[in-house]
Amino acid sequence: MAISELPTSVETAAPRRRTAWQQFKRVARRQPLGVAGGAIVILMILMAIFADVIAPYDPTAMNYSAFTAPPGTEFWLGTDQMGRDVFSRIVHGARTAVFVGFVASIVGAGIGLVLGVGSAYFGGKIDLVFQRVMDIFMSFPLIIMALAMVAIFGTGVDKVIVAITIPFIPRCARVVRSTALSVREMPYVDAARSIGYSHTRIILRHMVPNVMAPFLIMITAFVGQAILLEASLSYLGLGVQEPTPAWGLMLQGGAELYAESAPWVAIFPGLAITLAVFGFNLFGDAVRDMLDPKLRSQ
Amino acid sequence: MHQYIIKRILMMIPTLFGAAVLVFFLMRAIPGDVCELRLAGTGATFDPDALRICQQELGLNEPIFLQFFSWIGGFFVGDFGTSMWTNQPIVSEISLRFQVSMQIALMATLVSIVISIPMGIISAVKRNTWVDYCVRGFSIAGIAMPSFWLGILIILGLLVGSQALYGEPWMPPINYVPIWVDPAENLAMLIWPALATGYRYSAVATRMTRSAMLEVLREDYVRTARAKGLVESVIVNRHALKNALLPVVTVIGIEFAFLMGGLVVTEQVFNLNGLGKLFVESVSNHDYTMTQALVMLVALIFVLTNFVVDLFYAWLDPRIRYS
Amino acid sequence: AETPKKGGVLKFVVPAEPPSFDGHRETTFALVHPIAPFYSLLVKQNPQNSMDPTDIICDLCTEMPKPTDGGKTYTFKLRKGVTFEDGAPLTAADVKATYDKIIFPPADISSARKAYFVMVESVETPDDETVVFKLKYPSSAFIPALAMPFNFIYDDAKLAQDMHWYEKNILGSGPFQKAERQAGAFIKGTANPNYYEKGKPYLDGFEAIFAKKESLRVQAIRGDRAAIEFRGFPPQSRDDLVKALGKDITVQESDWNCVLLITPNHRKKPFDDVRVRRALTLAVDRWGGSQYLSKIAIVKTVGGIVFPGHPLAANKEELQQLAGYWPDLAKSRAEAKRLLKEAGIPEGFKFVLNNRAVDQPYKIVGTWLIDQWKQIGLAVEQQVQPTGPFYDTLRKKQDFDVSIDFNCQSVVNPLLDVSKFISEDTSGSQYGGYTNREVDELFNAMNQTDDQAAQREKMRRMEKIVLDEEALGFITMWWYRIIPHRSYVKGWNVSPSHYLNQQLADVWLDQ
Amino acid sequence: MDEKRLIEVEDLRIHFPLEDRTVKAVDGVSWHIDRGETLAVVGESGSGKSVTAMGLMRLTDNAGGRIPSGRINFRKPDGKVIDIVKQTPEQMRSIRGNDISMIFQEPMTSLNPVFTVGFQIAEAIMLHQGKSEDEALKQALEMLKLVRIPEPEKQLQQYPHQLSGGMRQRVMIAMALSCRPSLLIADEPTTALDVTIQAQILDLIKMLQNEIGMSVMFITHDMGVVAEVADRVVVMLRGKKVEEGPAEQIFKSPQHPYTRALLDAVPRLGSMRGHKLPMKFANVDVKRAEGEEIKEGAGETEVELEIKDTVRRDAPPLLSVKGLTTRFDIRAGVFGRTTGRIHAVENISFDLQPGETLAMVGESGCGKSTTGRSIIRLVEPTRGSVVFEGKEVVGLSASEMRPLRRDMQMIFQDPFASLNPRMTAGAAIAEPMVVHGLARGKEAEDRVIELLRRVGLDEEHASRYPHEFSGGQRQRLCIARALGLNPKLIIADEAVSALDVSIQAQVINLMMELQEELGLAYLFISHDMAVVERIAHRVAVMYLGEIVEIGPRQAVFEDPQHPYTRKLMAAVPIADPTKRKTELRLMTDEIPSPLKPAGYEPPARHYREVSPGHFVQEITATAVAAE
Ligand SMILES: Nc1ncnc2c1ncn2[C@@H]1O[C@H](COP(=O)(O)OP(=O)(O)OP(=O)(O)O)[C@@H](O)[C@H]1O
Ligand SMILES: Nc1ncnc2c1ncn2[C@@H]1O[C@H](COP(=O)(O)OP(=O)(O)OP(=O)(O)O)[C@@H](O)[C@H]1O
Ligand SMILES: [Mg+2]
Ligand SMILES: [Mg+2]
Repeated sequence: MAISELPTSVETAAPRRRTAWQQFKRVARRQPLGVAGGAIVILMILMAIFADVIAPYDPTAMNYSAFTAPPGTEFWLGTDQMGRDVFSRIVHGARTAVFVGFVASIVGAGIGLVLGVGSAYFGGKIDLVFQRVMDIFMSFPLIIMALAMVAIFGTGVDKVIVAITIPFIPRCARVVRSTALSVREMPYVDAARSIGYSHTRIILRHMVPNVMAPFLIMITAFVGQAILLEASLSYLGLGVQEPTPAWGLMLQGGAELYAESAPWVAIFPGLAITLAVFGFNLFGDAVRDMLDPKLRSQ
Repeated sequence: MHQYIIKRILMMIPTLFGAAVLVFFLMRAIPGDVCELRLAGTGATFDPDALRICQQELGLNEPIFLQFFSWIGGFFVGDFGTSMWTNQPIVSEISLRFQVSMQIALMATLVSIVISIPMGIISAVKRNTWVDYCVRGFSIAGIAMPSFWLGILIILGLLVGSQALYGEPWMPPINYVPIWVDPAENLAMLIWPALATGYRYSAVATRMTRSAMLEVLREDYVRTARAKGLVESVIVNRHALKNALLPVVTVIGIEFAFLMGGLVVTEQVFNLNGLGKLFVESVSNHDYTMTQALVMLVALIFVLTNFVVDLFYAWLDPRIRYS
Repeated sequence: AETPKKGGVLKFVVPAEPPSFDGHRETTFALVHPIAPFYSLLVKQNPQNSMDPTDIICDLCTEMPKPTDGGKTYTFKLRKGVTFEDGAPLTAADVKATYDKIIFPPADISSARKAYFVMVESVETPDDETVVFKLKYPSSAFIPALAMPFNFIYDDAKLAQDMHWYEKNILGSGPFQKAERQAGAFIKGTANPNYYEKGKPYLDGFEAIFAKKESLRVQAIRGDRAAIEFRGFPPQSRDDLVKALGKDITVQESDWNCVLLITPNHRKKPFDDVRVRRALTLAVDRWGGSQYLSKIAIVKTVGGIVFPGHPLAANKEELQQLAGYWPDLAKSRAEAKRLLKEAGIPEGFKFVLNNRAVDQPYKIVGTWLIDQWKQIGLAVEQQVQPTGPFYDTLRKKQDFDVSIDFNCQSVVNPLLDVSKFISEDTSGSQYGGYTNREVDELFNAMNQTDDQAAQREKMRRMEKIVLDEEALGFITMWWYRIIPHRSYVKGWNVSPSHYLNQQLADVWLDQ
Repeated sequence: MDEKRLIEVEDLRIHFPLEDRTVKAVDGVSWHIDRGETLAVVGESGSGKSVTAMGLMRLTDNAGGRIPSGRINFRKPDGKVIDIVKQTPEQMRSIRGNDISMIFQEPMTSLNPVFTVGFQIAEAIMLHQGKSEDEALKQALEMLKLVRIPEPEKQLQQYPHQLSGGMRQRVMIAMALSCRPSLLIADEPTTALDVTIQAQILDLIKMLQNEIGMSVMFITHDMGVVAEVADRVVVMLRGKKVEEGPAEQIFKSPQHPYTRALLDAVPRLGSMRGHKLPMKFANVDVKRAEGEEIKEGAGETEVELEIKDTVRRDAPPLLSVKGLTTRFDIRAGVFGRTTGRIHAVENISFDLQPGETLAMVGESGCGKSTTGRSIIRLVEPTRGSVVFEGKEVVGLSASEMRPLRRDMQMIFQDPFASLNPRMTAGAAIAEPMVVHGLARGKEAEDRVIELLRRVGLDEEHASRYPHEFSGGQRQRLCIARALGLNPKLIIADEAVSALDVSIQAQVINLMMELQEELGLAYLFISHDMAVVERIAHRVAVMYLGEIVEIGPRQAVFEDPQHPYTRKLMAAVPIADPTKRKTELRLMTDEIPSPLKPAGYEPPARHYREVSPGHFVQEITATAVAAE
């Protein structure tokens, strides 16, 4: 038993109540990277919510007199090859990214959670079959799966979300399953069974809440991956479509062509993706460190 | 042990079969077919008979289950079919691409190992110091950067940089030469994508090394090693690392399997004639037979890699070796 | 002119790999670029005068024939002493076998361009050096069809052995031989020492390197990994290359025999309403768009249904009479809005523009169109599909609202090329789903005469119906071909089609 | 420093600075150990024993610990006295494993799984004595012989997972002693082991101590072990030393109230001699005992409480188990053929009357838990019948089983793990009632409060989460949860084994009170003979899945018949230094494995009734041969 799990009889005083600020400082000291990541994440979410207010221009309005205008006071980050304001497009692109990222990861991880826990709980043949099915999906190249999905369902934000979500399911289910396997061995599950609870109740009330840690870790990791995957699909021309502002799309065609003569067209959306994924990953790592009791104590 | 091996090999069969079913029906769910694409795809006027004949030639109008079983049946007699797009035997179409992908996967994995293991160890040992933060920042940046973006920047950087330095723009070759024919040319082409991808994939392995090390360093036997009076470097490199390597090996193995078919974007950016590029082309060409063969190949690589990883695991871990 | 130098290997990049090697079966330029140098044709577009779409000259024949029998018989005399790569002599039988395969293929052989030869009744060979084509009716579409770069002359012995032989093998009588292919990577050829034009080819060989990414192809030329790409680059790449390499880059440009169309789905409300369709075309600022878009996309020239460089094409004055080409944009848009209102289309009406997942120029033009339609109060979304599903939507599903479509031909042959606009049941490539017998009649009448003036008049009428009165489908803009290449590549002249002029016999390297 | 002294700790403090507070794990402790002496450090969980020990080797440095003040004077073999607190890390490394070495509680995890045992022993030898690997391995072999490991040559090549717990602990000892240290720190070296193995290890340490002549610091919470090994004792409480003295004195006349409470709570084997009924523990209110302000002698009412007889012998048996057998298939090979079976429970029969406590004792792996789990159908019995309240349980479907589950409840060993960490105490207690439709809404809430009071907790505890409770409180919660359904039978699987002695005594008292009040029957599963003696009406001794002896507690404990029962009782350390065993028995035998080839059927067993209700398994020739 890890020392940290023992109640300490040494400290007798009840833990001090901390103000939110103190609490924040505490977390910041422990997880400076995580806080930085969190800040980026929050910034992105704010950008997504208030895109209309923040963006100085209509992200789809073409300005025929300002093709690839360099950054300046008029266009902060310049304009793209169609005379659209890059900054406004990045701000609105955050909306697409956040939307795709969250929906895909929450839905994908959510389904994976239920499948993974169910499989672990029932065990035996069900689990065996389930594992093989997951194997199949895992052995299937992710990008190819997404490619085929898009080819079947077509392009557009909703389709892209489906395409990204499906490969997430087995990945989450696997991780959750392995945790759930150990949870299943916990006496409280035995206790629940001995009291005579139904399978659904045991899975949903007693097991699911206890595999939240890997689940949350998966979700935060997936958001970053989803953003990247969406960008890759859009880059391959199979993702979100013009004129919807999306980062990967901004890098497609335009970016490569103008990478030298109008680098802002390529640099800023790339930076936006990098920063966003960077932020979500840092944040995810911090979440993992905080949720994983093995890593929590020194 | 050998029973374990046989069991593992038998376990691959359902996975491969499942992948076969999946890809077969997935491909056919995509609207359009190879003939339509071949004839209509260039926008020219064409003869409707030509379409019918083409479909007939490729057996596309036969009942779908018949198509499936004749394809699967082919595997058992070693007949992998011909590509619907090029009409060439699939084996000859794939072999070169396989070679390219294999080399790039090996090189990238090597780069990734060289980067990730030392960095992961340092990061774990110096946990929560600025060294740790730098390593983590560096490695996460690797995952965060879109690979195509990184690729564009690399090529452009090389072109612009070389022109600025030598007056002549230089870029990596775009034509693959096997390493035994011209090692310099071969490496000049592959080193950049290998570095880019290796760096990218090192991020995952670095994180895994770090967290595995952190976990292992907390183990009782590390305390035992300390109590023996061992030097810290011996404790880390001998007692902790060998245990921490287990999950890292898994991650690297999965990564390797992934690299064999998943480098879609990077291969395009560097014009590598690998499996990933072929994959995308065959999907967009509706080349069913080729996509199917590729998926089977990649799935096979995946299960084989997992198998090798498991064997390696067993080799590293006596608890598995002797069970 | 400079004297050509001998020697050297021309490296060029090709955006895609050819599916098979059989020109008769395939339709893509990706086949022409690497494969055409291995074959000779009966007649071809004049490589020296490549900008004139009507200048068709002999390749294997000795003299362009004058039609006899009221324009119904064409007799070609063949060069002597031409041999295939394997040494077999090339005779009239080979030409006949080739054209029989193209025009009258056996039931199990697919010939992509059969439809271009509807006027041909038979191919005959009175002797080893003579080939006679008999037509059903006189047609000025015949010679251009004959000159199509896909009509490689094959060896009749090989065809007799296996009609599919040429799908997997390359064996011709062209300037290059000894084809070497590396799957997915390149196709190489070596100069044919026995080529019938003495002294040619100048090159020792060529290497066609496949590279899918456009930016990579541009960079390959910049880094001198390749000297040229024959399809066409966007304007920005031309500027970048010129800026980076200065004199080392030569740019050749031309109008392009490819056009992006807009096809409203006549089967679907409200696009069955001519007012709505007219409004859609009236909203588009073609003259302005020509200026803006030509800076960022490979489109430029404003034109009607005929390739702008052709004698049958409408001149500017004629064009400005058509809906969507009016010089007064404001008036045009006001009319569009009025029509929409009249048709009961509300402000902010939403529909989906179906587009193909190709950047240049599809998506750029699509995005531009959406912006144009926004000006008359339409909220258009873009749905982009990979080529396969895209054509499936057009051909099978037919559930789109409005779609981009395109028409891209090799030899400029407007009489046949406008078959894109005839009724659904006869066209085979008209996806709007309409039937208009007047258009069909005009089309047939044009094709069955060789009187140019009459043709031109009928063409104007057809254009007016298609683009204006009935607004059956619209032209956006004609493409514009920009070929920036290494200056050391000489003897290659740009032509209005990326299919044409690719035998490379006249190309030499100034190195 | 006195010549005799080996090590002297003065006012030692070891603190762990956390970001918002500092844990003062050791807070001003002084003591010493003489050469050749054994000092036992006792105290409850978290009292700072381990930290002190790690501090002596400065291993706390690696765990984030600081030593703000104090001295640890240590006499090196060459006679020089050094202050360990002031040593550099390099100097410390030459002391660790060489002059001071340590064995830990968990033999299972303290050895590195990927190196051979031989290498791990040799490593320290190579390091400190500069020997070559061959020489070191030779010496390692000597060490293995020294710790009496059977077949030492073979074991040298083995990996830790191939050894049993007892063997691993021997290897640890071999490793620790390989450089002949002058001080051995043993941090609860036997806590994780069975009593018989524990006895072996204790004897081994004592013997080696004599051979090598080293001093031992022995950390334990088991007063029995203390009595067995210690020359002197230090009692720790919350990082402080509360008492120190020679072992006999501590046991005979403990000075500090805490020590006294501790000793009172220790169940002593044999203390029930002459009593027929179970008895509660006296003076277990540690809360009071801990308060140092309490005046000497206050509140110590010596009420040895024999509880009233709750067994209803006349009633039909509540639970009747006949021929219960549970086997686990071991599958192996390509097609998962059953290659062997673990005979976890083999042909067990017994009856349980309402209000009775039947204790099942036996060593780890003998099938106690499986018996309990089979009865409640958490695992499917292979055969046999379980009749509960006249109803056959085996073969019922899940829904038929549900109403029965209300009447039989289970409490598990690990109170930390048997409560869902994401549910409040109130919710956890209310849930079974709600699910079984016994109570709902306000009614359930009231019932929860009542139950909390019942087990000695407060209303306000209802909204807390499990981690906000101490171990004893958690076990009370589990009991409350079980009580919510008004069960007639509670199966308590090692319900008190994980608790500190004082807490353990409280919980046992609670269980007995509940039995008195509610007439509960208990199937009390435990490996601790002394606890069992306290609580049980009847006792069943299990060995390799079978009951070898069963009967009234008094009969079994005072007149053990089966040799295994006797061996078990002999191995239990007695918490009385005056009764210390003098002769050292260096047994090395281990429990044989319950794994049998597929198709194996054990021979039929016969029981002999030695006194009314006291049955002993006949030891037949075939049975012996079969083992
Ligand atoms: N690394 C650490 N960081 C913070 N607190 C610690 C650390 N190690 C120990 N402690 C605290 O120090 C106190 C004493 O712990 P210690 O392990 O010495 O107890 P113990 O007496 O050995 O208990 P047990 O009988 O459970 O082993 C406990 O409150 C524990 O939580
Ligand atoms: N689910 C299972 N599958 C296979 N073997 C099992 C299973 N459960 C228990 N066993 C085996 O059955 C035997 C009896 O186990 P059981 O848990 O009943 O012992 P126990 O007496 O409770 O031991 P402990 O005191 O360690 O809890 C052991 O050898 C154990 O390994
Ligand atoms: Mg301890
Ligand atoms: Mg047990």
